[in-house]
Amino acid sequence: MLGTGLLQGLAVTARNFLGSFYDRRRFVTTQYPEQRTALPEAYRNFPFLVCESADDPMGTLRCVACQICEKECPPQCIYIEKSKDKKPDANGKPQIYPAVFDIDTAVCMSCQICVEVCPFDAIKMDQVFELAATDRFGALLMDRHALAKPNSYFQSIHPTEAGEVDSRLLAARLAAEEKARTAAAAKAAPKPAAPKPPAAPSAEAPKPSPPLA
Amino acid sequence: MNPSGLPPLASLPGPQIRAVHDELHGDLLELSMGPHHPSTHGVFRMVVTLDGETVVKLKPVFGYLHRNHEKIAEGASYLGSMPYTDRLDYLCSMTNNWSYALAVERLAGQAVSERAEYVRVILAELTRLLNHTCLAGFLLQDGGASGTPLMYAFREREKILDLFESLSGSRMMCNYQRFGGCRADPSPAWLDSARALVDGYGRFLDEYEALLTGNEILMARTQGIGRLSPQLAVSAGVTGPMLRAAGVGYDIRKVDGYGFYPRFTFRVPIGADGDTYDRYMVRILEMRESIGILRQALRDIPAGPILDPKAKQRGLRPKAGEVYSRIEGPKGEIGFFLISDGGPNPYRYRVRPPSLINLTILEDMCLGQSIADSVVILGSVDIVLGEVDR
Amino acid sequence: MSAGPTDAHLLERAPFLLRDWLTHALPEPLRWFANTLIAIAAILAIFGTLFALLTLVERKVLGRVQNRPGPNRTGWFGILQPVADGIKMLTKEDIVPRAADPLLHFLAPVALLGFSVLTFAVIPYGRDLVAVRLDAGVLYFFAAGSATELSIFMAGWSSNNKYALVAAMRALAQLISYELPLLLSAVPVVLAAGTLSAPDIVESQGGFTWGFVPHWHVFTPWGAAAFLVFFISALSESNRSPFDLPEAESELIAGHLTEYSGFKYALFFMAEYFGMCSLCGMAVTLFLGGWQAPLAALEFIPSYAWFALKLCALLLVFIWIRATLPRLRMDQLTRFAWKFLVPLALVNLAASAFWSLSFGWAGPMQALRWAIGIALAVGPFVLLGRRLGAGIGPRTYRYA
Amino acid sequence: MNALQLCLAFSSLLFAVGLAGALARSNAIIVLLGLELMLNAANINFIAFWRFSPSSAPATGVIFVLFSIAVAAAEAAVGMALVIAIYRHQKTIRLPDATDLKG
Amino acid sequence: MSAALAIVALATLGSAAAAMLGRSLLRSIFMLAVSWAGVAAFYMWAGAQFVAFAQVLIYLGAISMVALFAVLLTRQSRDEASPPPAALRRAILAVVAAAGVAAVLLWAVAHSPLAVSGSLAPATSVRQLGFDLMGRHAAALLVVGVLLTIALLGAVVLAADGAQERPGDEP
Repeated sequence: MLGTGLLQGLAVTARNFLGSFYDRRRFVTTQYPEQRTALPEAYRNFPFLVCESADDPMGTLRCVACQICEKECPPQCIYIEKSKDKKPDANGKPQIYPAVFDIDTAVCMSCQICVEVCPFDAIKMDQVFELAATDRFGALLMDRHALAKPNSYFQSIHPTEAGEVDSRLLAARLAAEEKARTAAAAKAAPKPAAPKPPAAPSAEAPKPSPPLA
Repeated sequence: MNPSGLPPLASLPGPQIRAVHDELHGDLLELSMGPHHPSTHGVFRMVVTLDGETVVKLKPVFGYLHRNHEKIAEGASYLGSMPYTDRLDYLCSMTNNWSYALAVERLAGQAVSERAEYVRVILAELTRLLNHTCLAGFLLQDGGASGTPLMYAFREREKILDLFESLSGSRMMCNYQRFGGCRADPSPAWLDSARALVDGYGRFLDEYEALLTGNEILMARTQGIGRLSPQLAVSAGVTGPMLRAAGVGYDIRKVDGYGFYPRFTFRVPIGADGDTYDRYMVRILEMRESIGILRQALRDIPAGPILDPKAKQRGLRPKAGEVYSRIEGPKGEIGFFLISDGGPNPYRYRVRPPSLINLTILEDMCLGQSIADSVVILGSVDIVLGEVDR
Repeated sequence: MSAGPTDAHLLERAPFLLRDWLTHALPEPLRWFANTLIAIAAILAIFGTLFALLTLVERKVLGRVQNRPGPNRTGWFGILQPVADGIKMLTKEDIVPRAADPLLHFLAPVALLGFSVLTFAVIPYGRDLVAVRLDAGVLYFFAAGSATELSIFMAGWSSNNKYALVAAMRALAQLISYELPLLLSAVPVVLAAGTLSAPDIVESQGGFTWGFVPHWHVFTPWGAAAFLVFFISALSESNRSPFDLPEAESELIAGHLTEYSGFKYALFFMAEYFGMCSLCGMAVTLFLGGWQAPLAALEFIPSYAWFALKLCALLLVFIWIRATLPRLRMDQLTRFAWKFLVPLALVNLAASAFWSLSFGWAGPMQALRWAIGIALAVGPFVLLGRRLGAGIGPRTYRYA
Repeated sequence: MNALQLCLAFSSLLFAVGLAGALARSNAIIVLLGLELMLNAANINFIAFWRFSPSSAPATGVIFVLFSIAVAAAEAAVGMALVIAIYRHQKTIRLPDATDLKG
Repeated sequence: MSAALAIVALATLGSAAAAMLGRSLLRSIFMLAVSWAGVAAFYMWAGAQFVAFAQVLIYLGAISMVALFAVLLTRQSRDEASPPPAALRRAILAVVAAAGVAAVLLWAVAHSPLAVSGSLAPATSVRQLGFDLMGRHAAALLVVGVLLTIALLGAVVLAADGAQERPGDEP
């Protein structure tokens, strides 16, 4: 009979109307500024630079300004200038560092390719998405000071990935120490052992990260 | 595809009505719908010539969203184009990724791990659910329902997008497939939540159909409207649900058997009339088949590596050669044509966008229908302007 | 407005007492004038508030149906949302297209609002609670309502916009088509009540069968059918989904409202809601017993409360339908009116005539009367529906 | 002048306006509407006489006007349909140009 | 009493004259709608409520709509821009003729011995009207019904003529 389909539809909407008062599966709204959904660990937004220590972020950047990410970035939103001098990194080994490291977040498309290609685990994806600004030139262009965030922060937002990275870096450092120790032992037995490594893991052994060639 | 039994192209009926402009009285009304119009699905423009409310001429105008995708890709590395494919059909980044990855894999001779093939099927079918659900919502929105079907569609779509987000880190711009596999391995917990979603999806579809399929107004608005003959569909290169709704049982999942699709049992629904209602119903039925595929894939997915660690992503320089890959995307045949000259970036990069090619016959479907129908017909074509304009 | 009932209890007489308390100091000729003014002001205030609340409730209900909360940021549960909307509307720039006909462009919303307010005059909101007691009240209602078409056309044409023009054409065709079934479905009630005066029609629906079935017209076979026709036509007359073709936003942007902004748009909005309210009020009056209580035991609740309750229920159904149904097409809309509603209303006229003629049947003849009455109401519906729905229906699909 | 004469004067003037429009304009629609005005003027007379004349039968004037309105409606419907039909065939609704009876 | 009549008459005549003079057809129709509403107001003034409502319902609700439709379907919303000399001559003649008719009528009205009864005719109730229509005037009512039906059918046939060759013209 004409109208049965319409009545069926009305029944569905009535059910949804009532369901929205007690059924969380139907009533799915999150009241955003007050309530927030938990971001999944994999969530990515814009890149940040990992440094070892929050006290001296510029001194402990993992980045060595190798410019691979700059070349690979599809929308080319990264701009890097290498330093003229070398500065001791966290391990005390002199390294080139990025004198300028800018990411234009107005251009960045959050594709994560910079993270995948970085051999030093120096750039990672952040989860901060409330970046609205009133100035679209200055405020969205992030320099290295704005980009640097400590490893502990990385641990807090991507625990699984950070754990992998840390254990990998630790293994690399131990292997390097072992190598240095054997080399030192072989070279000069009477000399005292190599100086104690610093607490933070070293980034001295450039090693391709496993997932990507 | 062998269009056996179909008459040759020359015998096709042309568009039935042509505009005859009456100079003296201006009988016809030319209406420029778009590029800013509530129901042109983005910055699309239809220059419609109306006689009363009947469409006598319709000129689609597009290109407002052209972003030079193909040329950019020819200057970028093979990996660097992957995130751009997300932005073609931004509802279906997973299938776009897959088709592009397939092209590069064929060009580079890269094998894909078994687990990755399963994951690709799962994600492609989830994308199909997502796309078709949204389409039904949009279609009804164009038909004048005040948002309710669209909101239900979006409620379910959010659940799929949550899955995508927890796997790939982004809801719509997944950038997930890699040459030789996938970027991240789905955890057992992820697979469990996917199973839960698939189990609940049938119930949602039942409710959705109760709301819409039997609705007399929907039937009156869509049945017999915007008919597409199988001959015209085949000769215009229409693919996907639109082609199947026109009565041609052509599904690349069956025809090519790419990926692991031959391992799954599923059916391909086809319509008889080729009208808007068939295009809607074929998509609903396809969703039910997708649920079946997902059940099988989620049951059988093997353990193993998701990505061959030796598979080269960065600095890929495939041997000189050309390749065309295609998969059955939710909107139709999404294909990538690549020519390599041995360099780090493709010499030629070309997308076969199903949205654009399905859109080319819009005028043929709309002629003689009313202006309100043409909006619904456009909705049933299922376009995304990101893919039409590239 | 008459003096009001004297035998009813306090709550029932409250509106009259309030009015008399306000005007008792005035001399006699002025008092009549003041009473009229108060009636107008009361109607405008009550329906103005109802309009504001209705916009909020509509958005809330639509939201809940669509599984979202609806407006909830302005005030407690979004209660201030209408105020915010109003402020926004009033502060917006009033844009008149250069090519528009400025006089008609301005007159259209004013005339529309004027006509829709006029229709409130004859609806009895409670026992003796009616602004103007007209002998031909129902006719007045339809006359005032029919003039709204002119305003909508004025809006569409004077905007000098193609979308608006198409919308104006649609509005004309639609309103003409549905005026007829609207009138025809009211005729059986007039026939049964033997009067064109709205308060008398309500009076005629008083009383109960077996003490609990009220004598509302909707509880007779012809009454139910006429109510259905009236309700559908009212949906269409008030441009509500699924008949909101003049402002079909998916093809015509906003139809005749495309070139309206700010205060004029607000006036249109208000007029449409007023029209909806008055049509629902008339439906309540004609079919749902007006201000009569559904049970004798519930008559202690004042009559105007019953009227308000029924009115709100009908308005909610309007919103519910809007939340559910897609829109018809123009030709389907007119075909639905001429091939379905008009014949249904005509047959129903005969059914109601039969019902009046067979008034005296008793005993088993009463059962026969009901059987014939129901057959006369349902039969045409099924037959016409089948003809109307010919060619459409669910399909089965094959698989490749 | 008494009230009845006032009403009759009003009606005469309205009739004259309608007549002038019907004679002067060449647009068929306006001509038709001029005719409607003349009918209205006649109706005013009926009402006036019913209202003011000493020996009117009850309601006769009113009923006559009701019939007259009905006839006017029928006239308008047929007239407009004719206008549309003429327009279809001759692409004009200017009466001086639409002289052909053959479509 | 007379003042109200004068206002109503002036508004009606003014809008009617404006409608007959106007160049824009649609504006003319809107002005005519005002004029018809004025006539309805006159009926109200004269105590014929029912007729007034019928006037609004039929003239404003139906006839003006039909006229608007005719205008839109014939695409004549702007009338001839400058009248040709022949039309101008005709217009002058028409006005002269109409003025003559008005003069004769007014003279007749002014000089006829029109008796006015002291008491106005009692306002007829709708009920009385109904009984009259169904009783004394039943035959006339039937005839009008038949007339309306035939007119409706005729209008449909006339307007639908040639619908096959021009689809979409018929609303």
